Amino acid sequence: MDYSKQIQDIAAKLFAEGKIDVFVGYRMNGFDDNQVPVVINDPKEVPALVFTEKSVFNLSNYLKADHTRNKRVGLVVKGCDSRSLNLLLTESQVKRDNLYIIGIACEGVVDEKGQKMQNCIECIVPDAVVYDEMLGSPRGKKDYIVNADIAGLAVKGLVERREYFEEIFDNCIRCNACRHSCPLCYCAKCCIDQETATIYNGSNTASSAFHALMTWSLHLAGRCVDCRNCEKACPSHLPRIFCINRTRR
Amino acid sequence: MEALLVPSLAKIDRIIQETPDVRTYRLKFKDDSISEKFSWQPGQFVEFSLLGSGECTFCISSSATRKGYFDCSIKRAGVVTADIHTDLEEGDDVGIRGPYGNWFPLDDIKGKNLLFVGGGIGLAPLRSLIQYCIDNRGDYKDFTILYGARTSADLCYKEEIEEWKKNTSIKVVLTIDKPEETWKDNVGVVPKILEEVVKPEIANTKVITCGPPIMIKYTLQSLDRLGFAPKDVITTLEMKMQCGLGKCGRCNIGSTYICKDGPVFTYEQLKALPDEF
Amino acid sequence: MEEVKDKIVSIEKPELIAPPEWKPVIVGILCNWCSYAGSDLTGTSRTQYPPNIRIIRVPCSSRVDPWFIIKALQTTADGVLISGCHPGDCHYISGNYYARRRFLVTKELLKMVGFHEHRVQFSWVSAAEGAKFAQVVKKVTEDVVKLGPLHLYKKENFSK
Amino acid sequence: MSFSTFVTDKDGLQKLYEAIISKHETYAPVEKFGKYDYKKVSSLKECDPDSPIAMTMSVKPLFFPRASKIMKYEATSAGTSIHETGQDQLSGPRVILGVKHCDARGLQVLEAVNKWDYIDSDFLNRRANTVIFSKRCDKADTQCFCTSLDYDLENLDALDVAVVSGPGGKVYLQARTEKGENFLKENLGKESAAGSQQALDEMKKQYEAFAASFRLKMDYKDVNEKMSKRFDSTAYEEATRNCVSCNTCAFICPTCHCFKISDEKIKDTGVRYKSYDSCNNVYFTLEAGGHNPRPAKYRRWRQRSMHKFVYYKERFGVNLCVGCGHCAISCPVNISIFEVVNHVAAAPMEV
Repeated sequence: MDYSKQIQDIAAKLFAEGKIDVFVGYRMNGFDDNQVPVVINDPKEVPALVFTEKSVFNLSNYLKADHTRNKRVGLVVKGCDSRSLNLLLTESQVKRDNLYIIGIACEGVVDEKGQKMQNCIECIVPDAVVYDEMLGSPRGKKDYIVNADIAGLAVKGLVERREYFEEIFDNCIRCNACRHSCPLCYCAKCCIDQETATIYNGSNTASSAFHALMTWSLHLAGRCVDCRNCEKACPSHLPRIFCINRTRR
Repeated sequence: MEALLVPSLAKIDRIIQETPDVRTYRLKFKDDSISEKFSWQPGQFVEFSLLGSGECTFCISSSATRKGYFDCSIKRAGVVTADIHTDLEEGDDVGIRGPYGNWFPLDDIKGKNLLFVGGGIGLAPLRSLIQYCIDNRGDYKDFTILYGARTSADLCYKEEIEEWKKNTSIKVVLTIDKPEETWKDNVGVVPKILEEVVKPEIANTKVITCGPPIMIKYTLQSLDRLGFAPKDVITTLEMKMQCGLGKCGRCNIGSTYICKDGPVFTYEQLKALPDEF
Repeated sequence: MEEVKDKIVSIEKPELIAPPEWKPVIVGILCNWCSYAGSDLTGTSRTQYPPNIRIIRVPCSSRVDPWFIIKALQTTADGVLISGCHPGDCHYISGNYYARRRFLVTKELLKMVGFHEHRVQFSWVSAAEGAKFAQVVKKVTEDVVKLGPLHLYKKENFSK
Repeated sequence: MSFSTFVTDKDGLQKLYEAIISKHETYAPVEKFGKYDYKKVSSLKECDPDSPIAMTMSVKPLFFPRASKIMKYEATSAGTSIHETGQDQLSGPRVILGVKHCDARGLQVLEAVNKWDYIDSDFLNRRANTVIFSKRCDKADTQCFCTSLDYDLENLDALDVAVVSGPGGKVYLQARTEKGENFLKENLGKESAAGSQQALDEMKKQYEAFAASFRLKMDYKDVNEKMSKRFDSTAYEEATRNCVSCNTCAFICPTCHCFKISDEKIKDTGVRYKSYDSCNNVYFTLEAGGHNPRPAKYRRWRQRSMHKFVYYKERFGVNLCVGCGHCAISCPVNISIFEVVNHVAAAPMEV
């Protein structure tokens, strides 16, 4: 799965035709074979663009940033990214006319160790669902699989589950990276950042972590697209997808 | 460290409604021993906490020369100040930490002409110094107060201004932004009045100014035009602060901690700081 | 063995034992138009129900943000009861359908992170069902008594 | 004053660790979800003092907790009362095992801000009451750049005992402070021998091999000056365009010390907490009136990098950044402060 050349060509063409102001893609991070997202507004940087199975981060997250707001944006989306993009479109957060979307028929991405990501194994719709141009050959819808870990946890006893989650909330350092890297958390001011939220009020305790993660999960219930940006961003490596996935329907 | 952040309890002695959205709270410490130890210089601030809502930074708007109490003038702006306005009544308890920060350079201004330029709630920190100077009137020469607000209703400390007007040794100039029927004084923004009506003497004069950022900006420009040296212009800054101890890093501008090295700066010092306020 | 049986044990944290004088605290969040009126009827008709419930009135069951439930559980409550109009009877036409959907998700999530499912309960009580309200409260209280005190993710230092 | 060096082997070190754990309150890196965090341990099996640097959280929370209580209060109609939470209850020295050198340096750097003017006695007491056993890395991680900065990593005295692995399974224990010296003498078994000149040489060799393994090397000398000259540079905007403002960097940084004060209240009682905050947060400097001095992402980044490399040095004479690379490792989009600073320092001057 290497579409670097095609993406470079498309981006160069878009810039040349003046169709976009900003292009959001991936580039190599410069020291190993992992990639980082890049926001470019200069056609000169186009040759740095790449796309392989290491292109992990969900780029639709950048549509909520200042660099792309009210600008014409070209971006690359995989299956899961396109789902979150679709949600942003339905929730009127971005204008379709402003976007030029390069969809990827995704074959699954790999983590830093080279293993296929769990969410890619379980992905139902690996092809981009919204796009202007499609790269790769679409493979259609797959059957729904319940995440094995979640299924395993659900049959566990009450006390075991409680112990498991207590550990998660204890290890949470409350940096809110999950929220900020979630493409669907686009609120200008999050409800847990409101000064009037007296129950929460931002102190860094475990019960606050519980409160924040619960609220976050509930707000994403039924919306989460399983891109796992949150898990990638978490500095404590917490498997927070458990909270959300359970509430998917 | 945590012990330094614990406030002492003070009782609200009196609440004075200055304008529709500004109230002055007259506070007394509940513990007399704290009250005796608590002394401050004009320009310093305290951390005022409404237990349960949070802490806010307010300057002390009365002078230590008037003993037994201190005033904080609070404008309804954010969440905590809104809570303070709605929840607190006379006789209630609040937490006070302080005083923190530096103060107006009292030695430097001794024997000089003083020109106070205030706008809106910006008169509060100046009032502390004005009271101090009135109580030590002999140390200073000419004494001018230029005070402006958006409307006549937004003028703070109306009673006290009347007293100042009666005092023949003080020249008081009031102004509001737009004409009103009952208003007999000047009309116009502060910098304009400063140049056209007050026409201050440049030599041997210190200017002390405080007000909303936009007023400060134009006042500093017109003071420049009038020919004041930047070191003769003194102002006090506001930044979001939380600890007041030089630890929490919130009020950093460059390597300066506003809560320790400020809030009082001369225009000369301000110019040296990065443009981040 | 007899002694152990008498102890009040929290089901989520069996290692913690409550004092014998423990009484459950249940927060009841009731819709203004049906359940609150229903509880009123229970009172006026002098039907007795457990006094452990603390009632909060809201305009509609869809007003109940999951935050209310979380806040109640994190502070003093051992159980939460939410009650609204019967499906289709909502004063605001469709409010209680939203409430039902939101509530299902909340309950599922709370169950997942280790709360017993009986901690949070939902019921439909109309304004005419005073007896039913008493029954519901009785059932919830009995359930919560069985579960014991709640110790999960409590805000620190808040005594009951 | 020079301190002694002891030689032992892996078993000897294990025994020493076990002895310490059984005698003292000990903290060590404990693995959870693939990440190591310093936790209280009761046996050596639970923890791994050799944890990899990239996967280990900072030791800072043991000195400056993520959330600490300032006070409790009660406000009823009968009156208001405030209860201080008081100082930590200390029982003998506590020991931290496997601290990384950069991390220990972070604590030393933080002393400056906690010591000026108002003294943060809690932080200093915790520091004085702790014996830090370090573990010198054998190999640098891809994001580390500690050797490039302004401190002598080899002879760092921010820690009490340096543990350095030598050739052939040997382990060197070198005291770096008086506290460490006494502690070692008390706790070492008989089989460990005092180190000779050879030991020092081998430690030096290990350090040289370690220093050679760095990918990132910064030309540190005039970085401060270059950065202060380029305050208005557009380079900040260019280098941080893909930042998602997630605050992770500040929360895991061993030297970030900004905090916020927040109240939690239920009815008549409440607790006031002091907890971490991050300058990358939009609300960090937002004032009640709606004025925000740093609304844009690049301005917050400028504050962060200038604070690390310029302001703190101006004020306290030491560089705040210790080059541990944690921010880059944990960053979801791998922005390294190293790259940002280098990018700015290399940017053309604004006219």
